[in-house]
Amino acid sequence: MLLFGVGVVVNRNPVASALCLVVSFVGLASLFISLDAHFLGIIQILVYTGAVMVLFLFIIMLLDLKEEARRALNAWAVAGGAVVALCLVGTLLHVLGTFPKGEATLPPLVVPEGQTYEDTKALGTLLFTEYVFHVQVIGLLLLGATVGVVALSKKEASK
Amino acid sequence: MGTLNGYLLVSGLLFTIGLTGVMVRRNIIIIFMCLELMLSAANLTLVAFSRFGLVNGLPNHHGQLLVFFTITVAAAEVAVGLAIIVALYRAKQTVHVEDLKSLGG
Amino acid sequence: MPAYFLEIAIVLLGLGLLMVDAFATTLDRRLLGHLGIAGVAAVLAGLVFGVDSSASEPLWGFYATDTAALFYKGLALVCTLLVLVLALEYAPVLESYRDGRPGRRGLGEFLCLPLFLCAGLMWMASMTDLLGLFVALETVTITFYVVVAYMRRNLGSLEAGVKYLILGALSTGFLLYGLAWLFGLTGQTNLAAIQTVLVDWKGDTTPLLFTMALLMVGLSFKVGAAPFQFWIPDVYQGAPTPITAFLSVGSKAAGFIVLIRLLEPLLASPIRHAVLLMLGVLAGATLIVGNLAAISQSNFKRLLAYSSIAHAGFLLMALAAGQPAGGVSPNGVVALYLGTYLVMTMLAFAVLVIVRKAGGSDELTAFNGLSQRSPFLAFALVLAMASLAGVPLTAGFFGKFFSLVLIAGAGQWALLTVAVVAAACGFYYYFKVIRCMYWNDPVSEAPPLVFSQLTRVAIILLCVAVVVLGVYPKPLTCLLAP
Amino acid sequence: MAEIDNYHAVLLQLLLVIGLAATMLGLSVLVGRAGRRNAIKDSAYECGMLPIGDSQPRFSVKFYLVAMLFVLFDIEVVFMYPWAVVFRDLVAQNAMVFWGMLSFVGILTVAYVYALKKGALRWDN
Amino acid sequence: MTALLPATILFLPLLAAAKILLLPKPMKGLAPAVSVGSVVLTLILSLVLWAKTGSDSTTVTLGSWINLGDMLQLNIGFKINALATGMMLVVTFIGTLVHLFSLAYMKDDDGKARYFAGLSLFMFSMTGIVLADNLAMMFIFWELVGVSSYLLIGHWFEKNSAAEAAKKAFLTNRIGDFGFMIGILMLWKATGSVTFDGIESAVRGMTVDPGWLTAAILCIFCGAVGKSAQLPLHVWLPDAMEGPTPVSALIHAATMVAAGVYMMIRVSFLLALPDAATAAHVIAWTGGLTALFAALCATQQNDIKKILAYSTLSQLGYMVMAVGLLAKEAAFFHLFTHAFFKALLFLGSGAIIYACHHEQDIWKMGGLARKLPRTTLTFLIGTAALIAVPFVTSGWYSKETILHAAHAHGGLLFYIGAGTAFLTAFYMTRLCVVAFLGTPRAHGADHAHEVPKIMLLPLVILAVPSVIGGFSFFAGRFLTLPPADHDHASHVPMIASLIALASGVSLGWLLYRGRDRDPVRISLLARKFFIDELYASLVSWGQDAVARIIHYVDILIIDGLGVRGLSGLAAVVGGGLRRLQGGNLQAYGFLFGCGVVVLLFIALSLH
Repeated sequence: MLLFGVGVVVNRNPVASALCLVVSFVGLASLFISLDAHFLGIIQILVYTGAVMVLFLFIIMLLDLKEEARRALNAWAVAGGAVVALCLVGTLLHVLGTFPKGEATLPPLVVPEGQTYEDTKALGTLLFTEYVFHVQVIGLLLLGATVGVVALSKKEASK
Repeated sequence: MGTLNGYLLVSGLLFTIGLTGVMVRRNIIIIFMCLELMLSAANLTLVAFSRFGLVNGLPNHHGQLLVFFTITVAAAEVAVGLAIIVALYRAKQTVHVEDLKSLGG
Repeated sequence: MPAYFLEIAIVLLGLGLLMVDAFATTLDRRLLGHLGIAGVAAVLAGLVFGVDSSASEPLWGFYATDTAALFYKGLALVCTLLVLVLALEYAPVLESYRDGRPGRRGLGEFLCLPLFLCAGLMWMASMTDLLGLFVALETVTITFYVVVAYMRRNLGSLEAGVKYLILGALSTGFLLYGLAWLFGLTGQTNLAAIQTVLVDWKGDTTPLLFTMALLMVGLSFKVGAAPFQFWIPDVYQGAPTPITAFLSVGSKAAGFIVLIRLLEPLLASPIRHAVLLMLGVLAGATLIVGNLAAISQSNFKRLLAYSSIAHAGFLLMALAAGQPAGGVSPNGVVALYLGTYLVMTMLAFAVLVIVRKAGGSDELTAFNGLSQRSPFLAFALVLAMASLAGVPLTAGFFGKFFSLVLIAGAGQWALLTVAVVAAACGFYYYFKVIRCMYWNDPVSEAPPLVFSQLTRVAIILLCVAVVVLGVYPKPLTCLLAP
Repeated sequence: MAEIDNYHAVLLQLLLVIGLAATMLGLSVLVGRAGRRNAIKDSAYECGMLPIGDSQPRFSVKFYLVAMLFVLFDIEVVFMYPWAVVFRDLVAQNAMVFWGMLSFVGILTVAYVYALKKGALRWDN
Repeated sequence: MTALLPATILFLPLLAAAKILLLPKPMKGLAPAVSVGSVVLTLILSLVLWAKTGSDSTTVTLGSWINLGDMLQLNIGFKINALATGMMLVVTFIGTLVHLFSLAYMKDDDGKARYFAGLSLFMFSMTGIVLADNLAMMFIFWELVGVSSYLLIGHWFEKNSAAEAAKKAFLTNRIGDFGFMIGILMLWKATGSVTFDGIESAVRGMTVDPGWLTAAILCIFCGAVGKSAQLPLHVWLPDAMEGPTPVSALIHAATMVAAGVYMMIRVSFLLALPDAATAAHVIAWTGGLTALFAALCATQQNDIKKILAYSTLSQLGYMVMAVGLLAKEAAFFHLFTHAFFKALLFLGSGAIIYACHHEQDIWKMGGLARKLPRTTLTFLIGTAALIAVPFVTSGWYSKETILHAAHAHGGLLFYIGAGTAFLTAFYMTRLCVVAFLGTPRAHGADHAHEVPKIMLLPLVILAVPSVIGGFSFFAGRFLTLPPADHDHASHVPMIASLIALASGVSLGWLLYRGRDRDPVRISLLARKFFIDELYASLVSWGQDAVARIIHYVDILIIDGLGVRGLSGLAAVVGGGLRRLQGGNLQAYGFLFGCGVVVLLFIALSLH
């Protein structure tokens, strides 16, 4: 998965980058599922791979973007980016080194007798009781985005 | 790989990869994809933390809900962002960052 | 009336206007603006007179209705009101950069979206859990992407939109990553619960510091603090001017309330000194960058952008003091500062909108000889500039003064020195505008400056507010108590 | 029994799809090596007309506009899965589940009606 | 007494100004009525206030104003005593007459509403200065009178000279006000209070460092120097005559310029401290020199309003001198009488200018005594008061008290005062002889006709206090007269001023009777000692100097470092910030990343 992540960055062809990203997201979803977050894993695939990445590919193909292949990479940017990335990784390793809780291995889930762990149900319950207000905010966000997409893209009839 | 730190490391690396892409690439659409990668990496951190920090023996669903919200928010962001990028492309026939020079100084 | 009715009212207003816009094809879109203004004013009246902040909702642990929340809600409402006034004034410019039939060029949406932004800002003021904060913040940010890029036949606007989009998403990434760590370290999403965990934090503080730095990155971007201020000049310059005003006031205020809310648990934790030091570093860098880079600007919008950075520096400085001094608290000073900042910045943008509409340019040269073309506008802009510079007896004075008092009280002399030098620099570049208006001759055949009666009333009220708050800051000083 | 079993089919299909895609991509690279493009090959043959301008026609707005709107409304549907799962159990004790979803859908309906009225979903014209 | 009455007096004009501004376009015609109504009402209320106060001195508060915790607690308060009520009467009385006069004078002006709004705003701010019980509040109103004066001087802003004069007045006053502000802060630092009562009790109770005290007083005096147009900040007042004449009468002759003197009288308890002797000296000398200097300038001016303006400067010099000589009663007495006769003179000159079709040059007048007999008569009464015709005019009494004080103090100041009195008599005689006698020398004067009654009425009314204002039965009601020390009083001042008067008048008469052109030409005086030119060249020299310094700094940094092979560094220093902000999104992304790294390192190093 990480390799495909790198692939997104190093591929000169946008389509290839996008496909790498798809694979990366699928890998991420499998990690979610390995962490017992089944619902999120599925959503990740449905939304990201199913909708978002399709949109990306759609746009890339529509715009016919192969131009960057002809442009040289900025060596300074690459070098600088690499340095910054290395610094970040170093920092991360340092932080993780001081994080004793991180050594824990996956603890088993404790499910009460006679029940099954259904995370969709648990999340749904939480979502529509405690966080029902947040759902409305998301609704407004989607509304704003819809209006924005239409206003930015729709050509008004010029008659 | 089974430890919390393993997951955190993976997500951190993914995050860094995304950031590097943002810094290095010049195609706005690819930059945007790298940003999505960063958001997903943060999501992985959240899921890992919520799975390892059990509450009554079950994962912490608050964290998972934040992931859920993030995914939806990110999708909306992609829609709006691509709309802007396409509008830019239609006006200027480019999606390369170094062609964006009309502001600055 | 509980406080959350206000947001509901604003959302319903926005939905209603949107539907009117969708169905009434022949209606003059300006009417939408006037309806919006009236509605926001009504909600504002509701906030001032009708809110029962003691009506608490026991189920809602994430929704604060304290004084600060109500104040920032009021700020968002006032800001939206003025932005709508400016948007109406700006409509001809906006429509010239959109296509379609006259009157059907997207003005309707442009007047509705600020209402949704307003609702998002008001929610941000109240949210006290990580999920709520994130969702409200993103609602605002994504809607801002849209309105910044709104003039889609103007390259500047689109470019600003793309830059804001990329850098904004980048900062969102860091913020989310920071939130993830904060959640991971504490296992809580409610800020109050997080605070109780952090107060007795026992282990190594390194992960905590890491988290703090990530959060700072995300929030520094939102409030426009160096070194994450790069987007501000470009985006401010390219965005439609009313939106620039909204960004510089509403977005910044919301950024600060989130910053304050997120810092509260961290300040109670063992890394308090690190948080304060970090704030101090950010404040110092921001002050330097904002003021030095502004000196050589020749574009008025960019000048205001750097001014907004500089003000963020003063605000951060107040927070960096960390402790009350002389009877004023950091959070109170930030609130007071933002209140006065709203008035003076809006005044400057109002004049800019009018000058831009007439002259077609945001450059400083467009203001040449304004004192002869319109003494009224010139006078208003002088007030705004004096206030932004922090001249005594204008609204801008007290914010700066209290920030300096706080930082002196905390004994951070290096930062104090930087701030004083920065304030002195500020005088210079604000004066540059005044010099343009009063000493330079206007361009020959400069077009007449026309503006609506509504805008005139707004400008007069803002002028009065600048003077009155400079002389009688009582309405705002009640926020100061520690 | 873990809930993962519900998703076995999905996973299986996913693996199949990925495998198929990877195989096809890999094969095309392997097989197509001989036909790799180069500048001479890409240019017009002999006296053919040199292509002028972009080979692709100006694309229409409506394609990607619909695609973007699809993404947005797709998210709305995502909210409905957990809702459908918990609705029956929860609605008895807390009517908020019902009203919350109603108002969420209400807001989104406004968005839909708006897009409809603005002609964003029309294919003609 | 409650704060209600003074608060009403204070806010009535503000209400009027706001009302005028908010009147819709078609109702702008109501503006004069609103303004005049408010000022008349204020006059009546001031009389009530004066009657109620008597000789008491009280401080009343309207409410809390600034509450900065431990640092400063300040109320909106009024300190009401005989001084304040007397000043209020002067301001409102003359204000009323000027409003009436303006009704006719500004009848055909397009910006009438703006003008009356400005007048009302001025009345509000002036009332604030008079009633304020603390320096901070006074300072605010001080600034506000500055603004209203700016607006009124620049009323005809289309006229370039008016706009320039307004700007000059504003900027010059800012210099003084800056000093004033510093002075207030110094006093606050020294005494912990900014109220008059608080400061007074504080300085009584403890000793303030003499140097600090002197500096504070002189800084505060800076404010008075600016507002009362004393040397060297006097340059704005003559130019301020570009404003409408009634404004000159009200603001730049009778009331606002006297605010500086009034303020110094309010804080005169500071001057009385033994440690403040040096400061008092400086003040007295500033006043004396201004008096002499302005009188000299006045002798060679040709514009009737400029002559009066310099005469105002000179009389203000007298008052400031009296303050410096610790004769605050004398100073206020002269302020009181001067307000009446100078307002009379200015309104009279306004009437003359109006009658002569806006002609201001006295050499283009002549023979006006026959054309405008009534105006002439009132103007002569004012002149008599100004040159202090003995026993029958108000000016005589008040000027006598100042000369007495100067004489009692001894030294050169007395002679300066007497010399100024001589010059005053001389230039006023010159003015009257040239303008009123002889034959009309220009078309405007030839066709002059008597002014309308509404303009004449204020003149007649003002003539009365110009005459009787100095008699103790009248003045004594309104203010504390200087202690009449008849036993020890020397007759020297009286004799000196009689001689000055007689010689001045006769010299003027002899020189100017029947002349068509000025027989004396002293360009040094006509050009006002070249001070304007000096300032202009100073300012431009200063700008050059700053430019040169910047240039050298540039050379020093850019070239200096370049020579040492560090040009790369210099380039970063010079254009660095701007270059970073080059508009390249990728660069921003990269810098963002760098910022993240820096922040992370700082954070983790704080471990």
